[in-house]
Amino acid sequence: MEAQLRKVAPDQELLKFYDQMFISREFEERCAEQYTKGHITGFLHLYSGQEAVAVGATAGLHRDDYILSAYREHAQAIVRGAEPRRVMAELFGKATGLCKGKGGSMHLFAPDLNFMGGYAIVGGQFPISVGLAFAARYRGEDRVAACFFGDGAVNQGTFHESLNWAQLWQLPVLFICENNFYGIGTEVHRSSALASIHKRTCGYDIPSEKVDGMDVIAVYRAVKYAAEKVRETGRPYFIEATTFRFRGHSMADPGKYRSAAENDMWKARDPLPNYANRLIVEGIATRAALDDIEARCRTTVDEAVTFAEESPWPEDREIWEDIYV
Amino acid sequence: MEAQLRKVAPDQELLKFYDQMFISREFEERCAEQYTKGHITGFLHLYSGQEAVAVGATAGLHRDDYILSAYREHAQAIVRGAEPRRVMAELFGKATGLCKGKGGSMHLFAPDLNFMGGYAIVGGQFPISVGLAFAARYRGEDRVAACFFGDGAVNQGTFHESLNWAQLWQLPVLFICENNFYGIGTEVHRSSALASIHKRTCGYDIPSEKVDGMDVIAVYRAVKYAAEKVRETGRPYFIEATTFRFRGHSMADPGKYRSAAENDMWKARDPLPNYANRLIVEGIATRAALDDIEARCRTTVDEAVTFAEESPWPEDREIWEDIYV
Amino acid sequence: MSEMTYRDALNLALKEEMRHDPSVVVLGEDVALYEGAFKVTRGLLSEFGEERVKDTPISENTIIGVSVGAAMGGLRPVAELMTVNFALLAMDQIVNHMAKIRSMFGGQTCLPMTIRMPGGGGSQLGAQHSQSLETYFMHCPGMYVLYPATPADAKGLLKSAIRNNNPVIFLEHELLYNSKGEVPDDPEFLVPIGKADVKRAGEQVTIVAYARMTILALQVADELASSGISCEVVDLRSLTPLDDETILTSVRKTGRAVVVEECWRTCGLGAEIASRIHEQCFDILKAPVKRVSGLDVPMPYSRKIEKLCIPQVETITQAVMDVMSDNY
Amino acid sequence: MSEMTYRDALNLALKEEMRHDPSVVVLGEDVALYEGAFKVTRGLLSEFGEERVKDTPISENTIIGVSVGAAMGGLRPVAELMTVNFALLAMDQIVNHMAKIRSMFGGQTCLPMTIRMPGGGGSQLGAQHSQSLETYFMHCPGMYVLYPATPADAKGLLKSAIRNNNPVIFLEHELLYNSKGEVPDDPEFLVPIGKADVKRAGEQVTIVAYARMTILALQVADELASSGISCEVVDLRSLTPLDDETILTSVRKTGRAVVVEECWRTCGLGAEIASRIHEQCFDILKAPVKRVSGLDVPMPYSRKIEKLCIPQVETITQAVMDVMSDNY
Ligand SMILES: Cc1ncc(C[n+]2csc(CCOP(=O)(O)OP(=O)(O)O)c2C)c(N)n1
Ligand SMILES: Cc1ncc(C[n+]2csc(CCOP(=O)(O)OP(=O)(O)O)c2C)c(N)n1
Ligand SMILES: [Mg+2]
Ligand SMILES: [Mg+2]
Repeated sequence: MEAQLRKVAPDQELLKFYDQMFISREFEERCAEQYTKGHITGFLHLYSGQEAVAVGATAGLHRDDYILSAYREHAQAIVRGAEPRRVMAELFGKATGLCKGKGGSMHLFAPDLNFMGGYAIVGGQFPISVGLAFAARYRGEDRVAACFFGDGAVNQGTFHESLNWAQLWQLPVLFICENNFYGIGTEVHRSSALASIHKRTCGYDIPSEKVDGMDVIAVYRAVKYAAEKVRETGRPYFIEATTFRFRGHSMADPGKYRSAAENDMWKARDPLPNYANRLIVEGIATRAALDDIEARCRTTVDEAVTFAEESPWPEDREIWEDIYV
Repeated sequence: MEAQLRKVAPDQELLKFYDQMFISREFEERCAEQYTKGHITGFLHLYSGQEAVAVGATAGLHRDDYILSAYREHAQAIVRGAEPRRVMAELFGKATGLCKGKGGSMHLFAPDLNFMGGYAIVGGQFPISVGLAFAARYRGEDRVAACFFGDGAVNQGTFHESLNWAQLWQLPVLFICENNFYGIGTEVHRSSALASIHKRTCGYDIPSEKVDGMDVIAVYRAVKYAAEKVRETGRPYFIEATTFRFRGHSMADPGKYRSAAENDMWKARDPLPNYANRLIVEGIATRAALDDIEARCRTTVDEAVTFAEESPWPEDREIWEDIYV
Repeated sequence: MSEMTYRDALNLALKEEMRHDPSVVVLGEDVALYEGAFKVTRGLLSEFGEERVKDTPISENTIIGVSVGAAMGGLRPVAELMTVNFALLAMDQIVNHMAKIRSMFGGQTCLPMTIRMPGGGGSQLGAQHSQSLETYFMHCPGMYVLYPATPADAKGLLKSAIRNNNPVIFLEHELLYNSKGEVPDDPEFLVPIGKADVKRAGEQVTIVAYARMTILALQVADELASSGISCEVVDLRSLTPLDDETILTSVRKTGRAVVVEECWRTCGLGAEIASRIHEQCFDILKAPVKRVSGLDVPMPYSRKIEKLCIPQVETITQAVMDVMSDNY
Repeated sequence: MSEMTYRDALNLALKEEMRHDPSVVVLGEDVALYEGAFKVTRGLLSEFGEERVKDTPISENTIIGVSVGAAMGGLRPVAELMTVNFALLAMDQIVNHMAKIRSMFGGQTCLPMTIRMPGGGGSQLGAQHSQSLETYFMHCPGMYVLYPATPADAKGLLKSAIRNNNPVIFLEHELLYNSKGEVPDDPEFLVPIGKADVKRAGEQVTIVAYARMTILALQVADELASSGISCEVVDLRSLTPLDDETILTSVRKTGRAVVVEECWRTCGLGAEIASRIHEQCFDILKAPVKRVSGLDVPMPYSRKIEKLCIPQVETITQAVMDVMSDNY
């Protein structure tokens, strides 16, 4: 049985979830369009379909908690508070981008928001998350380091080394696996001997659970609980959120390895319309109110594109800046 | 209850176990002496105390099965059939050494015996073992790849990657952890979140068991059973053999991090006198027969030292040989 | 001869060698079902089946380690690392193991294996995905390092690599995959390892280059020809072993040299080549060897500034002009 | 001034900096209870406690990654990799992460961290434990690389490294740990990063060296002085940034140079230094720069042949004589 929404969070918060999921989707779809136009280049990995994870999880964390992710991280940055226009400008490679145009789609970073980076080496963020958690504990800060990663990343050596380390040193790391069942074209059971990913923590004595990553409320509650556990015990915790990316791995991938039936099944579980429906059914919002939210999101993203288009390119001398202090 | 020896193996075999354990011990103790004299240089990691593992495990394998190990591998090579004198010559850096003096103590290799190397990078042998198992299966050979490693090695990324891979590809790898409770000066519970090492395979669905590594018969039976399982299922298996090294990590280590009580407790479990006793009690050998074996082993090792001393150094031109085919 | 792309030439080489020798197996992330991130392994799974064309977990160090073991066990593995950047996760198996095993075991085994890796910058992939790591491989003895510039060399070198009994690092440039050229049809067409190729003969200055830099160098040579400057373009093809003879013969003829490298300048392979030339041709050099290099910076994402960090036709041209105007 | 070993000088630097700044933490395999494989961290655990001096699992890539995260989170970690050979397991975190993070995130963070690594050959440890990987670190932009030759430099450079806000690779030579020298007592004694040191002034030929090679070069200079050859010995100390000015000033004075490197010759740092000299001093060079290098081979174990693979006093002497007899 699903919990009643009003028992979970105040209306304000519940609406914010929708707002954040919607802007995430809208942002990604506009990125796709801008990529097709040639305004965004390089690799572009979109998050469409997985919004409930970023939104639910971020809501379950404190603002001081660190967030780290991989290269499919636009939504995570925006939901944490990064301005969509500065994210878009980054994707355009403009000087006004979040990282001055030096990072691009895969390397968003906003330390003022405790968003500690998008990393493009699969598994690279594991030990860095552990290190941030260590620093936090050493300095007596009340912070959890939330480390997002995909199902493909769990077979990297750093996964193992970092889980062992986090538990051994008793560090406040919350591992959040976004299991969208594919690492590029490889389905999880073809890369992992134990395809039920949350069970892989048994070798480290790290408690873990699986949650429906298409349900923002389920993710929110699981992460809130887990982050509290981490804070309380000072030890790591592991969440596997099952989800699906509606697009290919990146813009270069037509996604032929997935069947129409599989896509349809997941499409029917799209976190946005389903959650919208629930908001309406439980009387938290009218359709009109949601339309309003959607319209505002669209405007924000429109403005982000305009901002990115109109922003200046980095100066040539920038290539020598920001390497050494 | 311990099994009666005669139910486990023929007398001949039972005596060979003692012979092999004794020559292993004798060899190592003479290495220590030669190191002190400056005839052996570099790092020297001795196996004294762990003999029951190499001897029991090797007996449990087929001759065609591959064996790989780390840098504490003299006994493993000798028990597999390497001539002690060629091993000693290798340690002396002589041209007659197993690897022409190019490998040294940490890099013994004897492909004719399917002894596929000592490796000095902790964890380096994991993926190589998996690769050998893959080749064997691909070529339709009836071989198991037995991969020996220490308790310290289980926190390397390659451990995780290789266990997952072996199970995923269903390869005949037998993982044998020689848990001597220390990686240099670090006790296992200070390096592993889950100190009961054989339990760490749960994340890969690999069956595992723990065995008393001070009891050659227990190791033999466990490995024999495991190797048969691997052959039967074509899948990996994992054995943790608990044991103890009687010396420091290497000749440079006085081993101050272990208490006298701990050392004494393990010394009392020395696999050699205990097994000798059992052979006598169960009427398989007289003390005199064992004395005979010991004398023969001593002679062999004496001869090995003489051989090594008298052997020529490698020619200077050897530095350019054996790099490319 | 058939015209085909660099990608298709590589693909054909793989197919021919798999047909030729049943001990050749291909493994890597997404090489089978997905047919490779850059589609170099297209059609392999359907022709050779899943015992010979194998998808792997994302475990780079183990991909190489498994290949090492498989080679030691009698196979001829061809591993793909999805890009060269991920070789940094496998340096332990590449440098500590693959390159040393034959030697440290006294020549008792050999490792007939090839590691294919697409690499190079210029596609706005940011610092972690735009590296040119050829020098890392060249610096380490115990393996060969190849890096073709043209479809014909791509095919002929990859076939030689797979047949060779030593470990071979086989680099492919991501921006060359779609480039086209004539490729011999003969399935026994092999390009020898260790032989540079004079891709254009000239008199006044030698440009030493490799991979995509060769293509740019040829363009520069073309353009400068019309200004009356005659450039000889030496395409290294094989970085290890390096073909000193071809390089030095050319420089002894021209008396001037420019080395073009895509990798970082400091301690890049250009310094090695320049040093060899200075050491061997000091007496006849009319000017010091000039290096045109990737800049010593983590690659920025923005295309506006990314291109400043990679040698371009303009920067190479400038270097040639500079070296032509030097006179000692 | 006090006389002490290179090991003790490093140990003192660690202690002083830990006293000086509570955000300095030391981590690595066996650095705490065991006090380090080479005993450089002796006494740290007892003085600073287990929150600041931390033993780690054998997980090199994660040792560096945790240090990166800790540095980003406000600490000043000093990681020890037991030997430089194991850095090959951590190249991903070193090259893909540590060296790039500041730049790829647009300068929004910095990583004040130091990685200490003992290295070098000559102890009969075989191919996997005898490497000199300094060139790998020099080739990658985004971090500093230091390698002291004397106890005083060891102390002063390590202190500078720890205080610096950039990532620093700090190399230590295993065969120098027991070497002795005078070390300033002042706890504010720092050796600047990026400054080479003329360890011996001379007139006729410049020997550029670093770490243990500097010690050999000084011996060579001593011996040759009695044969009337006056050598200037430039000790690099800092490999990144490289102090071009000191090197070039010396060569402009002497007109001849020998570069001594312990690492593999091909694409070793010697080629870089030789190239810079050839490029900048071509007009005044009396002979091409000569390199004395580690041989391009996996290190053999046997001491009889191991020593042939590492520069020795004799080989350096020969190179100096050769360069002195060249005349252009
Ligand atoms: C070390 C490394 N190996 C390979 C790649 C290429 N690569 C990029 S994404 C990816 C798949 C990752 O899958 P997953 O972790 O499930 O994340 P998802 O893309 O599904 O979000 C691969 C193999 C990489 N970036 N880094
Ligand atoms: C990758 C790597 N890291 C560190 C070392 C240094 N080292 C050599 S042995 C050792 C401890 C290994 O312990 P364990 O696996 O338990 O084996 P044991 O020595 O007990 O047989 C360490 C850290 C190494 N050789 N390789
Ligand atoms: Mg996935
Ligand atoms: Mg141990």
